[in-house]
Amino acid sequence: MLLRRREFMKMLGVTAATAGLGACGRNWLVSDRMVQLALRGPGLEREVQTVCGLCEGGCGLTVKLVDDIPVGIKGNPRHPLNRGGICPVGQAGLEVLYAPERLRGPMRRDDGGTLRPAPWEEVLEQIAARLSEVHSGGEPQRFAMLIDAPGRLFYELAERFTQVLGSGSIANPFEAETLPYMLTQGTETVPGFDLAHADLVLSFGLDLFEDGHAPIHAIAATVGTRTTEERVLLLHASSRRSPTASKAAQHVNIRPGTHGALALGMAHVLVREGRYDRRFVAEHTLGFDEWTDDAGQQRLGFRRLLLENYYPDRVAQICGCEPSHVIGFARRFADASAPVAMAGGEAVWGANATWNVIAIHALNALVGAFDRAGGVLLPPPIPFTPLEPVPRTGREELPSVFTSDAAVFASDPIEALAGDGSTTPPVDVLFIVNTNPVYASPAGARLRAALERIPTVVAFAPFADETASVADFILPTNVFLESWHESTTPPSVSVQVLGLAPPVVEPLFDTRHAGDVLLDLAARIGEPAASTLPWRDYPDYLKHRVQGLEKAGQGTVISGSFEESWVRFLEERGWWFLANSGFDKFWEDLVRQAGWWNPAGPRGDVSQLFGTESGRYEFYSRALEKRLVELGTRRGRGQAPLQGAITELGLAASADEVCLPHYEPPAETGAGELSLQLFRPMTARGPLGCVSPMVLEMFGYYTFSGWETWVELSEETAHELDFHDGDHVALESERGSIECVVRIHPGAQPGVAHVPLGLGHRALNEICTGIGSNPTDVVVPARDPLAGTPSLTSTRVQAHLVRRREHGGPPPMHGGH
Amino acid sequence: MKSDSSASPVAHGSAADEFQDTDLLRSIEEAGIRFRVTATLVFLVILGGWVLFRRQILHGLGVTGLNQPVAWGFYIVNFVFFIGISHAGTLISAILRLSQAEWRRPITRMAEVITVIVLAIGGFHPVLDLGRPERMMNIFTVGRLQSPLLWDVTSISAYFMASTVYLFIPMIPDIALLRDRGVRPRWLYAFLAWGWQGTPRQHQVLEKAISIMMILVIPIAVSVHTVISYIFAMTLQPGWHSTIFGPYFVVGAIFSGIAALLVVMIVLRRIFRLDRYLKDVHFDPLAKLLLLMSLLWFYFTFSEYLTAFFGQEPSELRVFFHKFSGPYAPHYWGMVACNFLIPVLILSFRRSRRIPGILIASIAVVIGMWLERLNIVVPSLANPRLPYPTGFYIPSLVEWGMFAGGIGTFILGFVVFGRFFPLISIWEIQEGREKAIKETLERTQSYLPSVSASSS
Amino acid sequence: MARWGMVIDLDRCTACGACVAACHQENNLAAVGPEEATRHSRAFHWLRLLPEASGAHADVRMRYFPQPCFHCDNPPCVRVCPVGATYLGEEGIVGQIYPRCIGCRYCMAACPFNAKVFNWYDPEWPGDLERKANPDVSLRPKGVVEKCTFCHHRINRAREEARAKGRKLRDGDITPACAESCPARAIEFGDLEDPRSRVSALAHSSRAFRLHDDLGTKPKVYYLTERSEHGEDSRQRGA
Amino acid sequence: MKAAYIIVIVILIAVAGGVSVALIAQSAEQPIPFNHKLHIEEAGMECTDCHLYAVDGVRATIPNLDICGECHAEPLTESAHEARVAEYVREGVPIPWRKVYWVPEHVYFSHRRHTAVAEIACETCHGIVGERSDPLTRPLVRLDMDACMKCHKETGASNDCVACHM
Repeated sequence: MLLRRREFMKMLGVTAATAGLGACGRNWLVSDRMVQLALRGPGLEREVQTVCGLCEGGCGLTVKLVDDIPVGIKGNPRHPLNRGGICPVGQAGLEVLYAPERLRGPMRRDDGGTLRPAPWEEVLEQIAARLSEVHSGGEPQRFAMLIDAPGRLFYELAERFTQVLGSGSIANPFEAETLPYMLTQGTETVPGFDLAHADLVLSFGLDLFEDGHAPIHAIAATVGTRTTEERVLLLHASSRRSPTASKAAQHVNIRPGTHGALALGMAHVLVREGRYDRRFVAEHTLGFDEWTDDAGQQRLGFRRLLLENYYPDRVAQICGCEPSHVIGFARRFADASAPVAMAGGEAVWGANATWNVIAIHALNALVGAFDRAGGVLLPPPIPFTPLEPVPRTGREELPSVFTSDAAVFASDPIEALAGDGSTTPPVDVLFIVNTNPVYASPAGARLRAALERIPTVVAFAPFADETASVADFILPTNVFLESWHESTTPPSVSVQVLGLAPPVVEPLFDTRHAGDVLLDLAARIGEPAASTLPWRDYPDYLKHRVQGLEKAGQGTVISGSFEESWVRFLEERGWWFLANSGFDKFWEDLVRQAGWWNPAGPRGDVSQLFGTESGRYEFYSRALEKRLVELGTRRGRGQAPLQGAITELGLAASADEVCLPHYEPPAETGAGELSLQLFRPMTARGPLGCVSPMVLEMFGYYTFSGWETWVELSEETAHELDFHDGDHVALESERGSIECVVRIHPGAQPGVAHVPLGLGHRALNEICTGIGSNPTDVVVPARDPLAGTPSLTSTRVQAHLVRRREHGGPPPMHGGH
Repeated sequence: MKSDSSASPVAHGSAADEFQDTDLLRSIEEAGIRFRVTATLVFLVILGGWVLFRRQILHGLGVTGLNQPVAWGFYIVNFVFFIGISHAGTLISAILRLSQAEWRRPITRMAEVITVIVLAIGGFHPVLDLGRPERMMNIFTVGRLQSPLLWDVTSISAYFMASTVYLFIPMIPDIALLRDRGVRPRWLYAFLAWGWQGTPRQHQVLEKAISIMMILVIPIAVSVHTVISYIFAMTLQPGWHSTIFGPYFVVGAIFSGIAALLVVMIVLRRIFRLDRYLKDVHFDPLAKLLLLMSLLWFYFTFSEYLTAFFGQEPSELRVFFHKFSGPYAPHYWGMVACNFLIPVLILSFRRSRRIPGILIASIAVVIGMWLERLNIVVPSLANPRLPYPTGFYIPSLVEWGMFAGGIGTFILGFVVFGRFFPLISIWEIQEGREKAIKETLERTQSYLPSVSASSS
Repeated sequence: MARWGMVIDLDRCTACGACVAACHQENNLAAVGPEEATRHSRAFHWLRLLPEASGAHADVRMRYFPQPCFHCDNPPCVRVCPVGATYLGEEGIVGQIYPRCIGCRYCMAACPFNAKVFNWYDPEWPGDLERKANPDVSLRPKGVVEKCTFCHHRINRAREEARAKGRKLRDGDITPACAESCPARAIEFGDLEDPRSRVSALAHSSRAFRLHDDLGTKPKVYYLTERSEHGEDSRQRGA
Repeated sequence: MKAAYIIVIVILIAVAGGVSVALIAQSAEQPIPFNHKLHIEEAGMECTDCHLYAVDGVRATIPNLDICGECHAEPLTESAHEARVAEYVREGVPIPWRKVYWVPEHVYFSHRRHTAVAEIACETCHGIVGERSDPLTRPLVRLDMDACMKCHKETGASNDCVACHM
């Protein structure tokens, strides 16, 4: 059936006609790039489960591959944390994988000071040499490591590496805030808040649906997995009218940093109206009523402290809200059947963060929300195979570089390294793994100067970011889709979950996972590292650790849409899921489903949740008292050590109050007329989100703005300063100034400027460099006296106009008419 | 400035022998350096326009100032503006011919030329505006007649066809005159004269054709601009979706048409020294007509915005205040000044209704009417019904270039036409001299009984 | 035939932006870059999050509408399209045929909901970002109007699967990218004509309302108001 | 006057000629003259033996090296062309076949929907390739929109634009 003559002529005729009229109809403007894209292979599709590595939220992902090329990422519907939900940054996973300017191989700084590509072998040999030099040189504490690892397993491997080669100087500069829970509950980690069963969540400063450690889990647990009628009732107290605030049943706009006062005001109402859980307070708390200490003195109880000091009018005056708000919140909180109070966001970024969280956590104790569904749980650590202790030869007494007596309990690792900019840093070899402190920390500039003076700085990063560009060696790490990676239970999550996933695609460039590199270095250095880190490569190490999990027989691999209550129901009746056939089947299942979880419900015995000496929830924190007395005596205030420590640390509380939940005013630095408050929108999750053009374009998606950092001002403040919506203004403090676009928000507080974190990179890749500005550049950090962490919300800034909005009408933030 | 002392007012005898309308042919015979210079200059402007258009084709419409809510801008504004001016021609010359106003004789051809050129330019503007210009033929191959854009395409092409014919037919005697005088390029005139010998039979057929076209063109012209207004009125956008748009655009078109005609007449009178033919008697009635149209335009605008404001619909109010006090306030109040204040002030007093005054008023009206189109198109798009941010629109170099190219094409069209054909219709002037006086005399006598009864 | 529609529960939606990102990735949209987005406001999404404020100063409440194309049953855009590039399909999908669209943007001007967007320049993906393109959705060149398509490539795929298995399409077989990614499960998609489907049940709920349904376009995306005990019901406050 | 008419006609002819030449040039030269007839009749093979995914894939795909390699690792006959196939297989360089049947980039055509679900024979769209012994240089059946829509109308398949224009 040759091409029929008539058809040929017709075709010739039509073509002649169209040719004559200028080739209309044919898409000669469609570039060949698009045609060639469509010519892939047969188009065979498959789906692979993995775990998101772009932030600590640990969501389960399903990656759709067509002919082994990943073309789509979506949430894994069976994963217990996110139940199929996924955040915008997670969706941009492929844009991070294929982002331009990813590091293609190791880089080394040549003597001329410029970073040049170098082969892996050479670079690893040099680093191994430097390490063994430090190790055998008798000063092992000269080797330190800064690491931000979403998974415990990787952190423990790195910790083991520093213990065997250095003196265990390892720290996560952006560790979650554990001190207040350690002082009151005696736990090492942040407890889990069972959002899946709570019927009322009272959040202080934490935008539950945008920020925090696992927002997608929060949304899925409080809204996603429930019917609309059972949806959680959210009460929210913060200084910014965020989308979560608008979503809340009731939002109280309070002055920045006064979250603790509001909590204590609510506690006052609970105690005065007797709406607190008397039985729990009597049996499981300490310091509620007057008590006599072992020295026979009568000590102030929490009850009297509340009734005398925190009556609603005073609290309303401190917080800048109405007394009726305080009373209303307290009553609604008390009436709920399963209330839980959480702190986060701006409440934990201030200098009075620890005091705030202690006061907020006290509310949970007053309503007895411990160890019950919908309350505060303490998921036990995941039973991995324990590692035998590192053979310490005379190193016990060497302190980690990062402990210093600057603060009462802990200290900021960055501050320990950066010092005051001139002192020689206490470290010769520094590893910086998957973290970018020069960009993210307020002390970034000083740290950068210190890094230049440290002889050997090795940065593990997928991009040449601000920190890596100062390092002597850059070892390119994989994006999570290219390598084995794992993430364990995120802080404040009540479900025990392990995400462990094999690579979805072959690494695009000559990059390796940091775990593989550490093991490789250990092998090169030989004894004693080689024996204490005997694993061949990172998957081998993971396999070894997971064997303990299989033996423990708890929880189940993520499979099918088992509801957690069903799993627990079976477990209580002795059904053990994991009694299946041996480790290999378990490992194969685990890797295919990329996750294991155990619905760690209430343990049945409340006292297991309290690791304090008294085995109770300590309103009066004995640990804090002991440490303050120590500090007082050490600073030569022998006769009244407690009072001495208070004056030493500059606290506002009296000797009786200091160990009880009380209100410490937020510290303020700088003299500007606007109080700079920071927040993290959903599109600023994780350090790598902003290499994706989509994330940058939808950065301010709920205000129709993208590619720019904005500052939310109230109408009065904008009117006073003569700013209009869309103008470019500079916010200045003594440390520098940043440029932002004004967005007049109808619900904003006068005198407060809210600026989003996430932009303002000076080096990451060409897409996000120079886009927006980084508010931490202008933050003058005050220090939290107890935890030593720098505060992000204590700066007062000056604002002045840079240039007016160039064109047309303002894009009204609240959407016009 | 009375200047007709030289030629006796009444001339008779056949056109061929004592032909004294030589200055009408000046533009043809003396088309020397000035023609070439202006032609090349204007051609360069148009060339610049094409270069910018080529850039737009290669890079895409991003080179313009258009953006997300404001999807239409200069090209559509200019499209409506140029088609608006086209009403200068056929509509006015047709009405004047219909009403047998003798003072129309030197004006009609200029008006018809404006129409044809401006229609060509205006008709091409939607093609400039297309995202995929090479798919322009889709309108014809898979066109949907239910779309106002298709009504628009059909009515404009019909109008273009009608006004070209309406321009060409009255030109035939003049072309024959040029053919007989042997003006170069001879084959052009021979071909276009269509074998005209001036026999009474041919005159009779010519008169009949003109009268048919006269009747035909008026409804088409009115339909063209109503249909252009339907492009906006048929949508649900606040500020567009109103019943007044049809007549409002027609009034606006006639208004800007007359203004453009006056400008062209004054300019050509100045360049080709036609003051013997275009006297005050020609300008005064048109100026009065312009004044009348200015009042009518203001009436329509006032009623449109009053209904919008009084109705207090939120989306309408948003567009309303966007024009009254928002970012488009200068354009809006500029429009009202140019279209109403200036023309009324100048034209309502005899002292200022002189040629310079008329020129100022006409130019103000042309600018005012361009602003009016801008005020209609952009603010409605910039204020979406849903709570999107208010849009804005800043025309880019390419759009200004294309606008200049459009005006350049208009000037070039006139210059080239003037080079090949007489700008004032010679045979009508002669016919006017010979027959018109008798006819008007009889006509006035026919309806003034007292004059005929006294039979002196 | 089916009549595809969507119900978005504003009581559940937490304005997290996952739907905006999911639509962007699924349909191969490209970012337009900082210059085009901030100075020329040409950044676009097929599904946008609309902020709507109600109430006065102190107690202002923002409400966020995820707004895809409403796929109206009486679409103003289809009425005005000169070449029939946008048309109302048999199953209620307002399609946009990129090879036929001449880019006159009349439908953008006519749509009262600004649901249509336009590629002002050729979309580019820096570096080798192109390799992530979803092969099921065609890449649009510059100069054509594009819009949310209710992920009809997923509808066709689900129909193909169902036919291959020899069964009819069931409610819930088809989930567009936005509904699939929503952590709060606020977006339901299905056949409005099928009385047993979840979508038609929700569409007839007392809380259901449609944006600007007074315009007579008969949109097929229903919103459910926030429930009063979860915050003042903004519908009563005169949205 | 006549000159003008003549000029116009000449232009038209030139354009038409140029176009037809371009069309013929469009036909592709195959690197190796593949003989479909030989494989189907003598070797008794089916279309899906080489085009593996014709039934369950979106694109049927041109056979890659290892499919040819199964039989042609060593030359079976003496023909020089077949020797070159073995050479390609040995070197592992994929044979640069020219794709002859095109569907425009903006059309979504899934083989599975047509072969598995609608049970349409390969010949309907690809022409009787089985009887062609010479290599294919141009599509035997011109696949244009009208052909597809006509068939869709006849078989009752949906002619909704979005069915193919994704």
